Order: sequence, then C-alpha cells, then structure tokens
Amino acid sequence: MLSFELSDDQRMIYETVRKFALNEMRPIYRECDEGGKIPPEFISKAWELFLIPNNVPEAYGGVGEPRSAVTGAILAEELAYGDFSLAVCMLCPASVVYPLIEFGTEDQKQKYLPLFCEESFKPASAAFMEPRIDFDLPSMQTKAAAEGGSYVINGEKCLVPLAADAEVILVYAQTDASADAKGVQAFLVDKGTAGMEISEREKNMGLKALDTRKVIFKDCRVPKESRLGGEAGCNVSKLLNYSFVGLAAMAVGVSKAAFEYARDYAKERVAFGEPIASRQAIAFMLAEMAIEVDATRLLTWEAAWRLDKGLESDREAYLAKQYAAEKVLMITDRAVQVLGGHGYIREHPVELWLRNGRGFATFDGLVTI
Amino acid sequence: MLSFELSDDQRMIYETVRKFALNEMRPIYRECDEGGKIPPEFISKAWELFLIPNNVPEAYGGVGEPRSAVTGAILAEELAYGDFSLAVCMLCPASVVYPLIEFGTEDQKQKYLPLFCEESFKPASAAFMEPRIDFDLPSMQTKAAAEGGSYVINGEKCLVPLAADAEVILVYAQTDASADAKGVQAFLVDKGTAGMEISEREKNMGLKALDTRKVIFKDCRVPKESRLGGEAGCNVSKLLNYSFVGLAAMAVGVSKAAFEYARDYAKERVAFGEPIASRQAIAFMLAEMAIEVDATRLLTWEAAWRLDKGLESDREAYLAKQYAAEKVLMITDRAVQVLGGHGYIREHPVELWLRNGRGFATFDGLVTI
Amino acid sequence: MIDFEISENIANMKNMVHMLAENMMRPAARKYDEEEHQKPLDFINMMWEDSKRRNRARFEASTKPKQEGKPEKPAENSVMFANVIEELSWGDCGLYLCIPGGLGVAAVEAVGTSDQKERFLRRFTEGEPKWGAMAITEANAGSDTAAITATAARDGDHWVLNGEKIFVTSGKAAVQDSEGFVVVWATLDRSAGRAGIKSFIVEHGTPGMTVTKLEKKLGIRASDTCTIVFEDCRIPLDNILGSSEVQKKDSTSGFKGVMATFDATRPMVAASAIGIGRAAIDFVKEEFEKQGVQIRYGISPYRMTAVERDVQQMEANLQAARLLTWRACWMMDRRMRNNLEASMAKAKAGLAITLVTQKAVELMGPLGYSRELLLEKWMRDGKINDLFEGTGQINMLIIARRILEYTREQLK
Amino acid sequence: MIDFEISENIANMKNMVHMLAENMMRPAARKYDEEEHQKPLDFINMMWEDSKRRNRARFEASTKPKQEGKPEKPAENSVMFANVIEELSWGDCGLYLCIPGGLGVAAVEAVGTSDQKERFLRRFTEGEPKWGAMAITEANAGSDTAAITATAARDGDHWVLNGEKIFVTSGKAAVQDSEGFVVVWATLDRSAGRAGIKSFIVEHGTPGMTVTKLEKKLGIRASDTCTIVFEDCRIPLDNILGSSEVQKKDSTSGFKGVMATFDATRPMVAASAIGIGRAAIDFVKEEFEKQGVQIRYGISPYRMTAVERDVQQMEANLQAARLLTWRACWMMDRRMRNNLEASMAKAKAGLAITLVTQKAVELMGPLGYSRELLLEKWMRDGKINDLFEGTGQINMLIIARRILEYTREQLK
Repeated sequence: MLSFELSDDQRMIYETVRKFALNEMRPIYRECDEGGKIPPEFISKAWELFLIPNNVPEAYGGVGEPRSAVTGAILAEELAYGDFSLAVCMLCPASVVYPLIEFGTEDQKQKYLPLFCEESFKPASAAFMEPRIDFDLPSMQTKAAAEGGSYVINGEKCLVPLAADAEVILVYAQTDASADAKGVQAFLVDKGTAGMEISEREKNMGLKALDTRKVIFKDCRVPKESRLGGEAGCNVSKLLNYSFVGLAAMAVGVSKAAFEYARDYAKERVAFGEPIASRQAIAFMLAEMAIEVDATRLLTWEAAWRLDKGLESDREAYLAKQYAAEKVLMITDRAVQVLGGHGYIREHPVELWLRNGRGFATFDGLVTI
Repeated sequence: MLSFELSDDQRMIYETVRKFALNEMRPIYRECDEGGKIPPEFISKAWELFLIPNNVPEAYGGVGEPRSAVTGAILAEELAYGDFSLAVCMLCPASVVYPLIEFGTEDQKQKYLPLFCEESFKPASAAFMEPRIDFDLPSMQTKAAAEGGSYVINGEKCLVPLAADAEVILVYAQTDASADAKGVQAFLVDKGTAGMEISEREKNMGLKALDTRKVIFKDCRVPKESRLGGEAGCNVSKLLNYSFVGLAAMAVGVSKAAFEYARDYAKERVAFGEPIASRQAIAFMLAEMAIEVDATRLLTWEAAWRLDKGLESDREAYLAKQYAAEKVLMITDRAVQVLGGHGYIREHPVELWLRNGRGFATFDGLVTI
Repeated sequence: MIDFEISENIANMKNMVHMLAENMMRPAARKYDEEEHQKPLDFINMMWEDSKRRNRARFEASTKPKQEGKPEKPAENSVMFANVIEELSWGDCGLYLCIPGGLGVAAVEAVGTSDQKERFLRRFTEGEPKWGAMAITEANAGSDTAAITATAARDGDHWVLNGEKIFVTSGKAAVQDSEGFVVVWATLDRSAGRAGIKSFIVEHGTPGMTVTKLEKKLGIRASDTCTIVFEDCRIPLDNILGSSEVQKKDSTSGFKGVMATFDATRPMVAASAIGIGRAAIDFVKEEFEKQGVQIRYGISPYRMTAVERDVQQMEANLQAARLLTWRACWMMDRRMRNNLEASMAKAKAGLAITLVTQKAVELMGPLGYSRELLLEKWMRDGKINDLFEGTGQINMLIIARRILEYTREQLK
Repeated sequence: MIDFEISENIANMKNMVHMLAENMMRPAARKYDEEEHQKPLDFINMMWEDSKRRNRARFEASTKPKQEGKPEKPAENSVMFANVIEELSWGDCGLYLCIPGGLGVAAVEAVGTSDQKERFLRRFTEGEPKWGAMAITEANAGSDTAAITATAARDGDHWVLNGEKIFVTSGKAAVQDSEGFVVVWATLDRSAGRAGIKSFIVEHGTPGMTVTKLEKKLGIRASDTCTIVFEDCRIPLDNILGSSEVQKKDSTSGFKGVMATFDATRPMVAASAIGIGRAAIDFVKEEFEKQGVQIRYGISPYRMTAVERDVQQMEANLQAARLLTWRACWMMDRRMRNNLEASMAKAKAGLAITLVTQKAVELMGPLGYSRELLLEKWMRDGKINDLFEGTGQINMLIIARRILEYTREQLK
C-alpha cells in the first residue's frame, strides 16, 4: 500500500548518515576540494559506519542486512548532501561488493567479500565509463575476448575512482560485438594485473577531492574465473540501473544542499531594505527548487522501489537519473544565481555544488547503491 | 554597415499595414474564428493594399518594386499582429506569385502573374505539408513521375489554405526518389485538373477562420510545362527558406500581440491591492516575453537579410523559424497565464493566440514572403 | 516503509473507472467540445445512478453512530479519489467536470451541521441529477479572495445576499437546471477583511438569484461555467456554513478554515491534469507503436532522436507530478497538514500538463493540430488545471511562503 | 535600412584580434586558471604596448579642438568595442579582464574634467602597465547600490574616505601593483539616499587604502578581484568626479548619471559572454567535424538526434543574444537611450551563455568535464556574466520597469 514514510530502520540509517554528513563531511569538504585530497582519518571514520559490510551476508563476514535500493537511495542522498566527492569515495567499494553479492559465484564471493568487511577501508572500484563523447552501454568499446582459459581485455576507461589503490577493479567490457548491451559483462581485475595501466590522476572541473584515473587495458589477460558470475555472467543492465538510482539519489542530495543554502542566504541577505527572499523573483526560484528536490527524490525512490521489488526498471531508473541530472544542474545554477556575485566566490559552497552538479549527466557507473 | 533602422519605404509599409491590422483585422478576428469565415469585404479591403502586386514586375501588371525578404518580414509581422488566420488568407496568393517571380519561365509568368495583379483578389495556394508525423522536405512522399510530355502526381497534402477556390495550386512533389531534398520540385496545377481532389474542410485547433483542405492527388496528370521553372526547375530549399522566414515573422507578430495584451492587462488588473504587474513574478514573465519578442524578430530579420543578400541561409532561416515557433508558444502560453482564469475565456484574445501559436512548429510551407 | 504500490482496492476501482472512461467518455468527448453548452445527458444520468447509490451508503454511514473497537483500515480516500479522477480525466476532463455533485457538496459535507447535511445532501441520494456548485470568484477578486465584495447582511430571519459571482463551475446546472444549490462566498463585514468572509448555501430557484452568462471557453466546454448575480437574494438564517461570528480583524482563523479546503481540492485538480497528460502520452505512444517509432531508454543522445528525448521528458515530468500528487493525498488520508505538498502537486502538475499536451500536439504534426483527434482538445482542456483552484503563480507563492516560513505580509 | 553586415573596419579589427586571441590568449588560458592570482605578464605587456599607442592617439585627439565642417563617418565605437571584446573573450575571458585600463578609466573619460583627464589618463600613454579600477560593491550593497555605506567627508582641502569595498576587478593591480587608481563610490550624505552617492578617484599608494583580500573564484581566475579597505584615506578635493553638490532627497538625477554608465558597460559584458559561448560552440562543432558528427538543419525531429537539436538551440540562443547586443551598441553609437536594450542584451546573454557552456560540457561527456580541455573553464568563466554588472535578476527588473513604465517604487 502506498506509503511515503521511512521504516524505522531507514529512519535510523538516515539520521546516522545525516549526522555524519553534517559533522564529518561539511567541515572538511572545501579543504578537500581545494587540496584535491581526502584525509585518511576521514576515510577511517566513514568506514566505521560499516555501511557496505552491513549488506554483506554473514557468511562472508558482513552483518547480513538485506540490501535495499530504497535504503541505499536514502543513504546516498544524505552522503551527497554532505559532500559528493567524499560520498563517492566512501561508497566506492560498493561498486565491487554489491555486484558480487548479486551475481558473484561462490568462489568469487569467498575471495573478495571478506576483504571488504574488515575493520579498515579497502579501496575497490568499477571501470565503466569510456572517454568518448557518445559513450553508452550498447556501444561499449572496451573488449574482452575469450582466449582459451582467459579473457583478454583491451580498451580505455576513465573516471575510475580510487583506481590507483584499488585492490580490485570491476571492469565492464563487451564480450560479443554482435550482442549489443547484452554482450557487456564485468570482470574482476586484481591490482597489479599485467596489461592494466593506471594513468595519471585526472583533472576534472568538479569531484576534485576524489582521485579518479584513466585505466588502460592492453592485452590484459585475466582468468576465465574472474568474469563476474562465472559462466552465467551478470545482468549489466540491472547493475547499471542501481548506478542510475544511486546517482539520482546523490543528485537529490546535492540539490537539497544547494536549495537549503540558497534559501537560508536569501532570508538573511538584505537588499533594497528587505531580505531578498521577500521578492517574488527569488522566492519563486526557491519554490521551484523545492518542488524539484522533492519530485526528483520521489522519482528516485520509485525506481529504487521497483528494483527492490524485482520489477522491470530500465525505463524508470534511467528516467530518474536523467531527470535528476537535469534538475541538479538547474538547482545548483540557481543557487549560485541567488547568491549573486557571492555565489561566484569559493568561500560559499554553491560554486562547488554547481561544478559537481554539472557532472551528473556524465557520471554513469560511478557509484552504486 | 550594421543598422537596425527601417528604411523610409519599410517604415511606410509598416505603418500602413499596422493601421490596417488595428483597424480592419482586430475588430473582426474573433468573429471570424468563431464562425470559421472570413468576410469577402475584408478580403477586398485587404487586396486594396496591393501588397502582392507591389512586387510583381511591371511587365506582368505589377508595380515592380523589388521584392525584399526583410520588408516581407516587417509586413508579415504586422499582419499576424492583426490576426494570423486573416494574414495567411491575405498573403496566400504569394505562395504562387513569389516562386513564379523567382523561378518561373517566361510563359509561366505571362500565364499567371497578371491574374494576381487585378483589382480583385484571386485565391491561389501552395500544397507543401503532408499529413504525417515525421514530415520533412527530404522525405516528401508526394511523387511527380515524368511520363512522356507529362508529370503524373500522386500523394496527399494537407493544410492547403483556400484550396477549394484556388485558381492554381503550387504542388511540391518528389521527382527523383534518390535525390533527397534536391529532387523535390514544384508544379502549377490549375483548378479542376483531373486527379486533384479537394477534400472536406479541415478542422483545426487554431487557424479556424481560414479554410484549409487536404488535397489528394491520384494519377493527376499535368503537362511538363507546369513544372515551376520548366526544365531548369526551381530551388525548393530556397523557397522553403522564404517560408521559414515568413512564418518566423508571423510568429513574432502573434507574440507581440500576446505580450502587449498581457502587459496592459497586468497593469490594469488589481489583486491584493495592487496591479498584478507590480509583482515580480508577473513582471519578470512579461520582461522575458519582451526580450524574446525582440530576439525572435532580430533572428528573423537577419535570416531575411541573408536571403536578400543571396547569402547561404538554410541554417539561419530554419533556426529563426524553430526559435520563433518555440517562443511564440512560450509567449502565448504565458499570456494566458498572466490573465489567469480570464485567459481561458474566449472574450479575451489570448486563448486564440495560444491556439494559433501552437501551430507554428507545424505550419511549414503555409506562407511565404 | 516507502511503497509505491496502490492497494488492490484502488487498483480495482481504477480499472473499472478506466473501462467507463474508455467506453462512455471517449466516444462523447468530441461532440460536447464542438457543441459547447450542450448537456451530455446520457453520461450524466449514468454517473448519477452510480453516485446516488454511493451517496446513499455514505449518507447512512455518516448518520449512524460510529462503532468503536472495530479496527479501521488505514484511510485511503484521497489516494482513491485521485486515482478515480485521473481515470475520469483520462476519459474526458470536460465530461468529468459535468458529473453531478460538485465542490458545494464537498463543502457542506466538510463543515455543514447535521441539519444542513440532511437538508442539502439527502437529495443526492434520490431523484434526478443534481449539482452543488461553489461561487467564489468575482470580476475583481480572483486569486485575491479577500477582495470579495459580494455581501451578506442580516435582515430578521434571513440573510440578504448581493453581488456577482463569475466562473462558477456547474453553476447553471446547480441553480437553474436541477434541484441543487450553490455555496456562495460573501462578506458580512468588509472592514473585517478576510475574517468577514463566510459561505452561504443558496437553493436553486431562490428569487433574486439569476444566471446571467455562460462562458465560452478555450476548453472543458462540456462543463458549464457561469456568472450568477444575487440581487437582494434572501435565504434562511441557518443557511450559513459555520459560525456567523466575525472574528476580530487580525484573526484569519475562520478564513483559514475556508482556505484549507484548497488543500483537499488542489491535489484533485492535479490528478485531473495528470489524467489528461497521460491520455496524451498514451496516444503518442500508441501511434508510435503503430508507426514503428521506438522510444529507447539509456542510450547516448548522439543516437537518440530529438523525439525520443521529448517523450522521455514528458514521461518523467508527468510521473513526477503524479508522485507529488499521491504524496499530498497520502498525507491528507493521514490527516497530516499537506498545505505545502498540495500546492507543490498542483504547481508541478500544471506545468507538466502544459508541457506534455503542448508537446504531444507538436509531435503529431498536422494530425496533432487537427480536431479529428482529441490531442488538441487535451491541450486546451489541460490548460485549465494551471489556472483554476489557484493559478500556478498562486501555488508558487504558497510554496515560497511555506519554505521560507514567511507570512503573507513578508512575501506578497 | 536593416543591415547585419559589420563594417569593413570592424571586420578587419575583429580578424586581427581573433589572431591575437588564438595565438596569445588560448595557449596561456589554462595556466592562469590553475595558477590563480598569478599575473599573465607577457600578455599584459603586449596588450599594454598596443593600448599605450591607442591611448596616445585618443588623448591627443581629445585635447585638440574639433575640426568643424569635416563630414563625420557614423560612429561605430560601441559596435567595434563589442566585437573586439567578443574576440578577446573567445580567446580567454580571464585574460581579457586583466588588460590594463579598466572601468575606472572609462569613468574618468566619461565624466572627468579636463584637469582630471590630464592627471589620471595621461599615464595610460606611457611607462609601465596601469589599471584604473572601479569600487562600487560592498558586503551589504550589491545590486542595491543605494545601500552604500562607504563615506566621504570633507576636511579642509581633502575628502576623507572610510569604508570597505569588495569585488573590485583589477583592484590590486590598480592600487598596489601599478601606478593606477581606483574610482570609489561613497556617500557624502546618507540621509540624501541615492543623491548623496558620488565617485572619488583614489591614487595608488594613498595612505589609508589597503588591499585586504584577494577572492578565490569559480572562474576568471586570471583576473584579480579584491577587497579594498579605506581608513581615514585622504584625497585631494578635486578628486571627486562630477559635482560635489548633493541634490535634494527626491532627486536621483546625479545618481542616474552614474547608473547610466551601466547602459554602456552592460552590452560589453554581454559581448564578453557571447565570446565565451562562441568558443564553446566552435569547439563542439570542430570536435564534431573530426568525429564525423553531423548537424543537419531543417529535418524532422524524428530523424534528428537529440544532440543536433541541442546544438541548434545553442546556436540560436547565442545568435539572439549577439543581435540584441549589437542593437544596444548601435543605439549607443547613435546616442539613443538604450537602457532597456542594454539590459535585454545583458539578461539574454547571461542566460544564453549559461545554457551554451553548460550544455557544451555535457555534450563532450568525460572530455567536457575534464580540465584537459578549456570547455569546463568556459562554463566557469561564463557564469560571471550572469552575475556581475547587474545579475540577471536586476536586469529583468530594469526591463520590467521599462516595459511597464513603472518607477522603482511601483515595481520593487
């Protein structure tokens, strides 16, 4: 039956993560952006929340809470509300862990899952995006060719977070040129595998705190067993849907942050004798931002709920992400506009949110929930 | 050298036409829309302006003023400012006359042009649009096949104004399936030609005063000489550009009408103790409308100017028309919004402008200047 | 627990209403658009039979004392109602607005005394179709209801009403064509501002009340929208809804109660918009199906057509509006204050339907523009939802005040 | 006679500046973005050499008595200037804003006495690069210039300035790094409101004037934007621009004169926006050329890709902004009042550049987001044009007042 209420568990997670966002992320996000670094102490503290191991089955060292995309969306929203770069860093190992839980063979689970249930954070990452203007899943150009007992991977990936230190990277590659999106599969490639070259750190407009890399595969040979799900493989479209929903949720978080900041600023800032919020031009901008924060969240939750229910969600997850990417740009841009010249200065957070906000149309595969 | 000033001639035409729009069109447009009729007296009065014969060379009975797309745009804007349906009716013969002046053979000119320089209005029309959702010039499906000394035309056209009474209809048809847009040519088909069937009057959301028809061609045979320009043919893309610019100019006229009406209403209508125009939400809507009326006009004039100069204008004419179609919808919709519930009532003109405004994305080929 | 599945109960009702919309409304939609001000009698009579039955049940339930101890299922009336309205408006919004009953009935139901309910609502369980209209707007008082100039003055055992009301939906049906009534907003004391405004029930055929004009409209032409003039129109003292006491000037509590009905009706207007928008999208997608035009999700914009993106944006916007509407209804069912959420739903739905229906007309080219299809009608009908029950602008103002925690004075 | 052809004179200049932009600005653009607050000395010196030469010529012409009878060619300074700025901003907006000179120089040129011109402008014909900045904004006086609290008080032969100015473009360059000056807006009499505000020229190195902060910004990082504090800063009496008389409270004529400079500068800001936007579109189209992506005009949206439509909208919006800008400049050249048109140009250009640059970044995917290309920088740089010299909102307000013929009081 229709409900817009968080469950008790969800509310607890929400409150925990929100507190973390306000107390641990907000005080450092600017310094991280300017310095291009995330302090190891932060990563440790974040890991103590045990967000990822929470969903790993007990058999592999986790807490065994069933995974829920809705809960994941609630959590991702609050983390991104704290800071997007830091949130991606925190959740990065999920890009390997969650697909493993969903599709991994028993051997794969045993090999990798316990690694991400330890007391300290272990970097891991997914390599999905490619450095092309017209990238999409069906036209993926990184290839994995079966040769004897191995797959040979060739191609170029970009925007791979934490690639330099990742214990393992889940690499998406086309296995069958004729099979379109269905031919794309994922491969667990361990750190230091020959033929996998981690390039220099990327320089991006936003996401500056986060270390992302191009990863180049030149005849990178991995055993057949490293294909996610083994013989059966995995459903990449479904994995992508989780990523869409995760991105959408994070876009909501960034949008909410920008909306709230602009709203509070507009109430404080006086011009022509009154707070600028008391003028309809500003007030209506804020009203539209408020509507779209909520609208985006509801679309995201609905897509997440469909995933949880096992309903067909290709359309809903994609539309939620598209809508969110459009609205987060609108909202962060408006937030800068509400602050006027002050929005252009790096003392206020809105310019940073705009830089991050603009990326959502491009970040496919960057996160999962 | 850059100039935004009308020439003396242009100013005279502008003033004449504007006066006509205000005095002759505005008093009757609502009745024409409701009744679906244009009074013959209006058509006579309109013809007395001699707008079309003005550009016909003296040799064929006209005044011999050189034709100018910029002047045409100025004129079309003011006519549509009066009323769009009436304006299309008035200018309808131009859809035959102007292409004839530009591309007609000597015989064709002698046969047809004098007809449209007489003292009374003679209907004539062009059949361009086809009743398909994905219609465009390159995919035109009406075919004209050369057979001996004739062309045999087959296909279906729609939105042909005054088709029922037209002395001659300029029919656009594909002559060469392999030739893309370049294979499309135009044919002068006289009233009553066998195989040309004029259907029942169309019922449209807007344009209601104007009699438009579907025209169906079933093995309609016309002599080779009726191909516009004879052997040499004509440049249909160029003709289409004139239509784009004409439509864009008319969209500006409708936009201007809607903007001015909404502006005046907003200054008079009092709510919460003040004119609604004194609230930023309304005032900013009006400001945006004002900007876009001017922006659209300038894009239109520039495209027209390029046509007059003989510069490549495919891009500019198309973009002007696209931009105008988008903005006239935005502006007429906003005008309804400014009037609130009153905008929904057929006593105010804004609902009519919205109905007409929505058509501009579809009216390709309906007018020329 | 977040859940987007409507209950089986609602789903069944939705299906039933959908069948009705498809079979009884769609075939009549064009006729009553072209023949403005004709009454769709067949449709009205059919709906009346059904509505009488429901009203009887409701009427009996409401007069019976409540059984205690019986575990109640969580309320879902509003969500149900929104879904029903979506389907009816998917069928035809003009016809939907003709259905007997109306906002006046809802007002008496919400705040009437039991005597008033007996006197004015009993009739909806029997006899011929009837309407109960609501007369608020005046020529110079639209969104600004505080500017109402229609007056009510006490004269012995009667109230005497004077003034002119415009844009009364189903007004003619209520007071001239049926044995219905109209609820009229009038002021007892202009100097008291908002607090002086009260609502009064005027019976059909009351002397001094005249329908003076039927509006010709852009759309929803099956629905009558009229002007009603009151000239020394005398009604019994107990035809006032709520208390006749005028609060002191600063207080707007009485007025707030009246305005709160908007929190209930706005999501329903939004639901109606969504129904029309869905009709347009459904039509476009069916046509695409026939013509082999694909809508692909998740591919690069370098391969996607401009039309594919258009349709995706239409779908996302409509669904966003629907979810906001459901949320507002869900809150209402739980008696949570939904003033902000109701306005959000209404504002978003107004924008979404404008986008969706205007775009749908364009996507179908000359066919979309033609009155042979219903698409252009949906564009015309749909526009009303961004105008009545608070224009988009008024709803934005309400939202802005709420998110800023500003009073009416702080944000004008 | 409507004409869209720029004169040969302007076309030649445009070509020249374009070459300079391509060869001297583009290669340095990224460096001075990454190394914020570094001075692009090579570029500055090069521009200075050219500007000295021009200033000398202008200076001599302005001091020579006008020759009468000689037929003047129609003025086209503004149109010329807009075209030059478009090209420079196409090269790099941050570097363009570093060019010696500045708004302070324009102010002295426009309203300075001949003595002031000699004292303050002569220096721009010789020696090292210099800047003349303009200090208007304060922490609590942005768009609302009437709220300025910096004060000027007469003390014998001096004005004594006190207050803090923020967002001074090239402020540090003007008063600390070069032998320049800053024009400071301060009030002589707060009780006189707008009429009390005057502008004062403060020489570099004047005691009591301190640059206290360099802003770190989203974009245009090559340009210094600083805070300047005035503490009992004494300047000679004749360093006031215009009359020192304070008009009576109701009059805003003096202030209007000051504000009128915006009518001249706003189209130039628009031109700068257009230059950046064109850079983005040029880049996208070149990339398409390389990759074989076509932009087709005039085909059905059922065949056109989403990207094709995006690019078409970008082009149309940018060109619309350009034409509005040219019109405002053309009017200025003819000394027609262009207050409305200047704000239209600025408002439209602000929106257009936001649309164009943000979309361009998206169209290039991960490449667009990367700092390896300049695209993301153009998005950051471009945003300033919707913020400074009047935010988009302020310009909309000005437009609204003009079209409605409303005063500042009637439309707040």
